Amino acid sequence: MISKKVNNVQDALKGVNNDMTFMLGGFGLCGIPENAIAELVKKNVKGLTCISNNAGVDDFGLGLLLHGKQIKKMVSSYVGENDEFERQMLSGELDVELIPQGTLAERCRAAQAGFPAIYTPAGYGTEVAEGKETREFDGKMYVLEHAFKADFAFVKAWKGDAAGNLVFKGTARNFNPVMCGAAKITVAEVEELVPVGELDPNQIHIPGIFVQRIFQGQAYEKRIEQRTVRQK
Amino acid sequence: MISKKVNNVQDALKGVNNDMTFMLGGFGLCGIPENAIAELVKKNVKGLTCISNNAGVDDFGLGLLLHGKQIKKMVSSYVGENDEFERQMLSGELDVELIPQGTLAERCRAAQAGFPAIYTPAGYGTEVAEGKETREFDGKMYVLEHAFKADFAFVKAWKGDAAGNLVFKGTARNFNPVMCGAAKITVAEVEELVPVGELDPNQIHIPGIFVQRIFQGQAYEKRIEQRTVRQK
Amino acid sequence: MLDKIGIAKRIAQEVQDGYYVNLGIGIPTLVANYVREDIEVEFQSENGVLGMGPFPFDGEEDADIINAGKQTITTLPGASFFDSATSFSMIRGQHVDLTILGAMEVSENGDIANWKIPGKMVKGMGGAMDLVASAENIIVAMMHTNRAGASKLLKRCSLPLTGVGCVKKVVTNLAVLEVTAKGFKLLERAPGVSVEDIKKATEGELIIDGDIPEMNI
Amino acid sequence: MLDKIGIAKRIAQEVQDGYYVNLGIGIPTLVANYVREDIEVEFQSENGVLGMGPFPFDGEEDADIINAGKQTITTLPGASFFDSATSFSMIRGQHVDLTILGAMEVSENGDIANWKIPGKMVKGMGGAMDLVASAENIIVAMMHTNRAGASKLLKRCSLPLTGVGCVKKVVTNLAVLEVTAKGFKLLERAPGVSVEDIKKATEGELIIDGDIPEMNI
Repeated sequence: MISKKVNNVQDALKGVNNDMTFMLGGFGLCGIPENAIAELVKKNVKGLTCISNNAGVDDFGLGLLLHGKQIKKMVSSYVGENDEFERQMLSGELDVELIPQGTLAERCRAAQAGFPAIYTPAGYGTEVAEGKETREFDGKMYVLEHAFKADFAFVKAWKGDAAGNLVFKGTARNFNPVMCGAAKITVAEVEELVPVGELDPNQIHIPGIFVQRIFQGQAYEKRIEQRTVRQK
Repeated sequence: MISKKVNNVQDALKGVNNDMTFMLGGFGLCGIPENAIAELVKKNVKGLTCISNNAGVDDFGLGLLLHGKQIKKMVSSYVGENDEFERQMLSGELDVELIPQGTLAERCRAAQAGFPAIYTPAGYGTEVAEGKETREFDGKMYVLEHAFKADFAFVKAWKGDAAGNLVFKGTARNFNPVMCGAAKITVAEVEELVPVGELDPNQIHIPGIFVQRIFQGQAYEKRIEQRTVRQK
Repeated sequence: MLDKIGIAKRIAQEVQDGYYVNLGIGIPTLVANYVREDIEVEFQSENGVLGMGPFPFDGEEDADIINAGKQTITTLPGASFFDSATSFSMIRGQHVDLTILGAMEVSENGDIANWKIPGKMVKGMGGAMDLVASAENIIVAMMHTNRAGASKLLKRCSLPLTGVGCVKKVVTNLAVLEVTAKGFKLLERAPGVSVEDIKKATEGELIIDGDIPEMNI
Repeated sequence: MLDKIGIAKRIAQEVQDGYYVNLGIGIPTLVANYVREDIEVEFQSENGVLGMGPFPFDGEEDADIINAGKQTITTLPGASFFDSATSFSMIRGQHVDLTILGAMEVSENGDIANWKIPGKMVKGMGGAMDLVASAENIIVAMMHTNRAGASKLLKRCSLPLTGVGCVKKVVTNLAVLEVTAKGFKLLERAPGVSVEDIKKATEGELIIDGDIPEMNI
């Protein structure tokens, strides 16, 4: 068994530097790599390009990096819920590339799986397709979209083991699995690092081969963005 | 919950007809839809195009359909282990299209996921790429391969429920998941049809949306092709 | 004239037994409350869940189980969770039977604009562009006119598009309309709304063929 | 001169700590037996398993757990099963560090032919074309000459290709050779084999640079 275990978030983020491109898992604040983000804030690396479906809220998630003006460019599908983001974008400090959510997922998966590009119907005829190659297959139009290239992918799983195997919980799965193995180095933080052999080989969402470093995360806040309930 | 449950293999195969294109899961004899194959033999439908990684052995798996000369064309990556196959191929009775295993998997997945075609490096510079579009990305050459089109996909899972959710076991998973939802109608047979709600929503390999019909399979033989053991 | 709930109720009539349905934010979300109880329907949310149930009871919400609107939800028996690539395989692969979403503008040829207003803060398209580019059956839920009284059913959309030639049906506070090769075909009038009212509120080509019945809600 | 086990032993020396390895059928399969015990290696099989262990004990074989050679196998702690698309994501995405496979012919520019002999029954390429098109590190295990005594290290392959310009290293019964821009660079001689022997058995361009050491097996 090839061990991917590192002792802490500091070791997990070795090699992280200014001007790098990162992928960050999560949808809204659900399933985000809280420990990695906190450490990126501490390291105060700047000029980052972040590929992530959302940009967090003002005081949590990627909002923390925005607050420190660490992000140069965001590649996302939806960036509401964040005043500082809006301010930086409108002032021109922050570059923003908005792309369809399914395209974002598949450009990650293409990088993971060794595909250079994909043809998707999403965005055809819209400004998202401007300057991009389009093509007809069977009477329907598609846009050519390229695989992402990233230096680090930061993902968060529910359980994992030293072999790098990961299991996600509920909708905290989202973009995390498709980002594993889609960057040069994939760093996984887990709520529970279990002994090797405890995870059922049949029920592993991401095999360890897609993960380079794994560590036991600490003190997850798991903030809820829209608490909606009904009364008993 | 939308029920996909049918009572037996006869109901599951309603609409199957001569000259159709089928996808069949399995690798070697591992994870093959034994019940569906047996029923196809009984129905004696002819002129079939079968997309399946292998072609079974003389007296089991797709070999049973070959024996009855029901197959017009095989689309596979490896077809050894089968004398009747060899005879029909060399005599010209059987048309055979051999394609790389990863290409076969991804052409299924493309059909499942609504991609018209993919670019893969597999087969570039070989006769597999003859007559196909090739293209360079980042200095590497790729071949354009199109999504499969099939009438039925026959897959075999370990456990499933009436909602069509599937869980596979060990390496019997193989091509089965990528064929689900890749044909007009996906028929899943399972070793164990469990009550809805029993499968952990977090641990479902194929969500029911990709499956149109599911039934409790009978009398699985699960033949072993190469029994290799060591002594205690 | 319908209110938002009325629009949701009318759209709910379009939901058929055995449908997998993706609901957008706003009026579409309300549709789930009015689907007939004698049919089986499953709701998909593009962040990675199929088989959504109602909101959780107070105190039982789970930060790891949300919908695409980031709301805490529950799941029903038979539900499943999956990653974002698989979720859009369901959408792009046309396994989802019906997509209901809001719009700022719809054109007579079925174009839709619902993600961007030039000069205003752009929040992004989320999954909307994938949904409209792939779904075979798209119903738009919206008001017939904007706050200034201008028609939202146009000859050509003025706002940046989300998708082209994709909308099949529009349900507004005034009418149910089908998008055809020749324009918006008026199918039903909202209670108390005349054909003349709808004509006035529709900039795009409006096809009126025979008597137009009032909706039955 | 090496036998098949000798070739496997020599290739095993190329396997480094932390490598994910895919082994082809034949001599490559034997390599697993000779990997140093003080390093950690995981074996991937393209039918959908990572972390393969030895064959099962007699009576403990499971029809649902096989390798790409259709042999019954076991798994080690930390193993995982996955579908065929994911398996080739590992291969195409270059997550597998080393691929070892057999060949009928290799050319001096790294082309490989190992799947088809015209006029004979063609069994198919299986996963070989994906493996050779994607792997960054491919070692070929084969006899230096065929049964008729003809070289299998050629200027150009005569058989239909499996992949182009992909082989990095060849280990035969006579030698270890690196595929370079200028041809086969001789790295090591098998025990008791002379440079002259290797020259005679090699049709492709052979580069001999200084003294060629004997293998240390």
